[in-house]
Amino acid sequence: MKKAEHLELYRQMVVIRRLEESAAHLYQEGKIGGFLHLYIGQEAVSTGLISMRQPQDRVITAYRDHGVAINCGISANAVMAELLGKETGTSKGRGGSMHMADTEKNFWGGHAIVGAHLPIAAGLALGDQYEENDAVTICMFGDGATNIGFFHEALNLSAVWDLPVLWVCENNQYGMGTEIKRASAVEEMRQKAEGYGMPNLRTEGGMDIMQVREAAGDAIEHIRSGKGPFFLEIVTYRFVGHSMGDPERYREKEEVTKWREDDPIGIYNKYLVDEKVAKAADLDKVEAEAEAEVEAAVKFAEESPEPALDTLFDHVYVEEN
Amino acid sequence: MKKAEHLELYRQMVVIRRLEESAAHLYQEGKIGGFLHLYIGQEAVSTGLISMRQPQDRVITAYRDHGVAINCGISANAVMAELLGKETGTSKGRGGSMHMADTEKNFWGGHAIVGAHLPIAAGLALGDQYEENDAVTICMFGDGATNIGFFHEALNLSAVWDLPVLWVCENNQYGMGTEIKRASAVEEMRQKAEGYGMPNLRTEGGMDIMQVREAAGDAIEHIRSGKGPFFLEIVTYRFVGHSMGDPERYREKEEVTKWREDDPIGIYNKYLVDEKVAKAADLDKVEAEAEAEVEAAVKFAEESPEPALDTLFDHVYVEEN
Amino acid sequence: MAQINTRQAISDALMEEMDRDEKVFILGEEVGVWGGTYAVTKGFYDKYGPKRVRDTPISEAAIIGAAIGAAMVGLRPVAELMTINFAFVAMDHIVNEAPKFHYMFGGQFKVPMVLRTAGGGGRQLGATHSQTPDAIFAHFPGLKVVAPGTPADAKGLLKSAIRSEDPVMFIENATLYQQRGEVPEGEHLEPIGVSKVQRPGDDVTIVTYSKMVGYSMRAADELAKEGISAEIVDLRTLRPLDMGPVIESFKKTNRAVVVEEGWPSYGVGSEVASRIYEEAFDYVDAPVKRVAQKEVPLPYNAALEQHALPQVEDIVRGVKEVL
Amino acid sequence: MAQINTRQAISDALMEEMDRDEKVFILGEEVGVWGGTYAVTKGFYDKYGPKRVRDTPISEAAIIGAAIGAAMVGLRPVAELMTINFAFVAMDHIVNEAPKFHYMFGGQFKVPMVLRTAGGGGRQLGATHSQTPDAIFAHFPGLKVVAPGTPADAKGLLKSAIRSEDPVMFIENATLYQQRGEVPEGEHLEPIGVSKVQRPGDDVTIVTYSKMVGYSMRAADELAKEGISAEIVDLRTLRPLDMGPVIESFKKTNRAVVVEEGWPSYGVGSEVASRIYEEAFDYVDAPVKRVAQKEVPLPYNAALEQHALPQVEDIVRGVKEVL
Ligand SMILES: Cc1ncc(C[n+]2csc(CCOP(=O)(O)OP(=O)(O)O)c2C)c(N)n1
Ligand SMILES: Cc1ncc(C[n+]2csc(CCOP(=O)(O)OP(=O)(O)O)c2C)c(N)n1
Ligand SMILES: [Mg+2]
Ligand SMILES: [Mg+2]
Repeated sequence: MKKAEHLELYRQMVVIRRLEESAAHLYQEGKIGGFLHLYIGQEAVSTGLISMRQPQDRVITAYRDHGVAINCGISANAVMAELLGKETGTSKGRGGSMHMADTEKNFWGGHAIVGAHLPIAAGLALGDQYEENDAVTICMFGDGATNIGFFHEALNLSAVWDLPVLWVCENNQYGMGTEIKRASAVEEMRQKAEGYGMPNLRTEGGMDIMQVREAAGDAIEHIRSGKGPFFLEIVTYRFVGHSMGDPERYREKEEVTKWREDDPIGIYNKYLVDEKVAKAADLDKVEAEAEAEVEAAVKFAEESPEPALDTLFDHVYVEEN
Repeated sequence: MKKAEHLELYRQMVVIRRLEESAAHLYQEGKIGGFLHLYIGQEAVSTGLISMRQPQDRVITAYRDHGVAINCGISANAVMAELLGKETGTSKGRGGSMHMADTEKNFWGGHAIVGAHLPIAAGLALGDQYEENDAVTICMFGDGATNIGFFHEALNLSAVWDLPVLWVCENNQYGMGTEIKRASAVEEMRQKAEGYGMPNLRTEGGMDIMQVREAAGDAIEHIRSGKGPFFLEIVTYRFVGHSMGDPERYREKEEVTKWREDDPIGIYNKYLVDEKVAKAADLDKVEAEAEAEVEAAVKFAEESPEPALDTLFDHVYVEEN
Repeated sequence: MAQINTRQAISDALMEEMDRDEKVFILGEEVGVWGGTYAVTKGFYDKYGPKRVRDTPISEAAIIGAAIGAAMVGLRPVAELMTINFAFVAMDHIVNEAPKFHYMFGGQFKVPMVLRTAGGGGRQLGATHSQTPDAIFAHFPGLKVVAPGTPADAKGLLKSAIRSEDPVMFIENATLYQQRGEVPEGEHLEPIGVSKVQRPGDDVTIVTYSKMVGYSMRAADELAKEGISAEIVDLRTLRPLDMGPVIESFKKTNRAVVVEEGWPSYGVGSEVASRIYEEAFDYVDAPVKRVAQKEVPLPYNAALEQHALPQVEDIVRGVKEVL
Repeated sequence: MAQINTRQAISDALMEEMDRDEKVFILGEEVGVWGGTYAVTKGFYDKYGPKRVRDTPISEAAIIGAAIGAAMVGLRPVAELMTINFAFVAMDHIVNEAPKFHYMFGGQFKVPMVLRTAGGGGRQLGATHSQTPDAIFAHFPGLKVVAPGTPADAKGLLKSAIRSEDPVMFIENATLYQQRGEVPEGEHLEPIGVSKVQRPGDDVTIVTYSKMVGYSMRAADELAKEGISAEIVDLRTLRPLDMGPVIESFKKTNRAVVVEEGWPSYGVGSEVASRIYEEAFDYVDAPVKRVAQKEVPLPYNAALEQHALPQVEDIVRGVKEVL
């Protein structure tokens, strides 16, 4: 990978981090409402993963979607505007934090019902298979989501129909306050893929973008070469609560502190410097630019218009009859 | 096992066979309505399985439930009366073929929504665990049912909570007209249990009651000894259509003919004679008795009263307010 | 015009649309090799092959979910749920995904899918398999809910549903497949969201849909013998609900009976009655009568079941009550 | 009487019942270690332990299914679905299993379970997470559907629900947890299936339930300033629906407004309005007015969302329309 590409990925990770830190503030100020699920700590996962896709590859994820949106190429402006419920947001302020999307960037949302987007992802992949495109659908979901029936039906269907879909379980070790072993019969999510005879891989390297890229690259290649669906488990950790206002009674502070030592941005920074891909100064500059980008996004969002009240009935149907 | 016990099991199998043959006729005559799913060919499965239970062990199954009802100790009279929709039926004529039950025999139905009874079975087992009883819940379902989300959620929950439940997949190789490989990612249903790290066993001996008994005995023992849930797959075959009126376009006549050679009643008969447990004459006698029992049941059912129309509103609620 | 039955009408509609547009495909349990549980798609698998006629596992949520996804990227899925009772198993995708997407993502997603399913009682299938819960699906904005009562409407509305850019739930009635009626040959489209007078009359307005259209026709025949002239308005679409023809009729007759096969509470009759009062209050001469299923889970026993279901005589009696 | 909020009232009811009967236990997502998403079960896990306060996987169908099974064999499960929007994921068990069993097996099964869940909009959660689809659950005979509007009723009705031999869906409203009100101390039971006049008045009957009780109270205050006296009848239970107090009130006022938070089509207002006409036709002086949510999937944007939700002014305006 070229330096510029590395710097771009680094930029994305920092933008996500700064954007979500700002979002947390704006939430406290009451400018963002609803649920706000931050991706802080998990940035290497979607940044690495999505960096391996081709433009024709589709991405779909759950409600923890700001990072994914940025990685798919949506502007910080549009993400921030959506958080503020503005007309200039990704979903014109109708969707909010959990429902970002941009079909032009091949990003199919942001879905808030746990696991419900997995069958939908199978459908996206079916669309490509039907049209004989070589696209891969990348479907991300949490460890908790593997316990719902949708997961089972979607994985089975993808295997029976040989759909070109990459199932990516972001195992951040908790579904809300429930640690895996209290909710799941098995502690490695990839074992569930065995129940479908599906090729699978678990990587513990979810805090390290380079490891994520490697795993994702292999998986996508497997699928694009026509070998059917693949299950990729990426172990990671969220540094903050499940959503704003989480009392975090379910885990020890020490555990969080320990994981924070493996900050994915720090790891990538060190890698880039150690491997002499970039100088510290380069990275500082990217960071400063990212910061500015986010600040500008906040300004953009704040200054953007609210949806007009008389547009309430827009988009209920495509055709009124 | 003593001779009398063998003869009793043989009797059950023959009663089931004759009863369902009668039911098929009565259906053609329009005396039975709705869906009628026959168990013909699969008798060794539930007869062997249920013969291994203790009285405290609960049984629950899907809509293909006449055999199970008989094996649980419900009279042919009550089964036949339910098929005819009579007040004297297992469910007072309200349930029909798919909804037989008798709580006194610890038989919890007869359930018509594919897979929906699996979470309910988990709940039955939870009841026993909660009360610290040593009962095992035996939950039967088809190969097709393993593809629905309920299956996944129930199996996972049973493993997480260590519930005393025996999951029994009656693999008759088709869900309606869909053969396993067109519907399921894996051809051995027991492999799905691997996804939950659940101890499991597949027996190809589903036409042979002695093999079923052995597998079931081990499985029940495993659970009763406190080791949590177990998954048992029993390979079998239905000799007739999925339900009455099945055009059977999905399988070759030769396949059916081949399987019919392994008639579970014939196999058991031969075993009993070969092993000198019983003489041919003993078995003929049992057969004649079974036939008489079924004939009497038809008479009983036909002569039983219809539910009175003014009872329509009975049992909507236990308490009217 | 040819006399064909509803099964044939639906089958023809599907085939014509599949011939017209390659992006139309079918998925569901037993739609392929078996030929459809109700034989609606008999011959389709041989004609179109496994790509366009897709048998699925018993995974209702995945059937509807996959249809949604495929629709989002430009295909035209027609998903079949064997019966409407299994729609509960896929409920989230039917009411909380498909109908929300266009709105919630600011207009950028479209979900042009059709969910075909068969409802209704009267076949001794017992409580879990005999429901007519159409009204609960019609509760959700974003979904279109169509339920034809004649072979011609079945054909014309299904073709429109397949061409619709919005998700459409298309509710057939399992006891109507054999019902015959005249169906225009060739291209025949009926608009979604338009109610229709199926029989003109002067004395009373019977508002109904689906199977109860035929029952109401028979009731109207009986009433005619006694000199009572009933006008029958067939809603055909429960959402969006077209009250125009209902109100027009009511302003003439001043009396209405709403007939539905399902339970009355929170049902179709409640909605139609409320709207009649709201929109034609000054024309009301008698309370609108609701004829519907008795409020019990449907029993297996044939006589009990028929006792619970609305009958032609109940409609006749209902009409007399409001006159 | 103590002034406590709804959260406390529900929490107290649960605790009292768990203390009273060992067979009562709780299961659901985050009910234990977390203490309940809305903190209703805070402290329960420490007090009762993991046997009686059971955190579950994200498996809504299994939660309700397991509750049904446990209830069938004699336990008293109180299953929690985090929000009513997730009830669609468990829909089959809620409407097609629990309410059918007693009837379908000829009276031998009983399903004494409670399904607690929180509904309602107004918190900017977007279309999939903001619904008030109460009416669709009330469509099904065999289920009891309770939705209290005051802390006292929340407590008294939940205790009755837990003691009920039938399956009860108990719908809370997430924005009401903070609402305070007087709650009788000690054992306090309210009967299921009994509507209640929450405020007496003479000129108009406002029929409502859940969160809209409070909104209606505020509307009544406004109206009082203009000399209009509104009587508020709180349904409290949507099935079985007790029309008694509604009709009694209506016979006095001759005018009614039905207020619900959900969508009007096939909703609570439709049912209540139809029944008013059926049961008190001669007393109707004006069409019954329905005040409800606008027919859109609820948007995230705060102003748009509030625009879509029924407001106190809508109730005031509705009342003036019928006067
Ligand atoms: C069907 C459903 N049930 C429950 C919820 C509430 N809920 C939202 S996120 C969540 C936890 C999901 O955990 P996981 O899949 O591990 O994803 P993570 O939040 O850790 O990224 C729950 C229970 C929901 N949105 N949908
Ligand atoms: C949720 C649901 N979907 C579909 C059906 C229709 N249906 C009834 S039986 C059946 C096949 C089930 O196959 P399997 O589980 O293998 O059991 P078998 O009939 O072979 O005993 C289907 C699809 C149903 N009853 N419930
Ligand atoms: Mg997680
Ligand atoms: Mg099978």
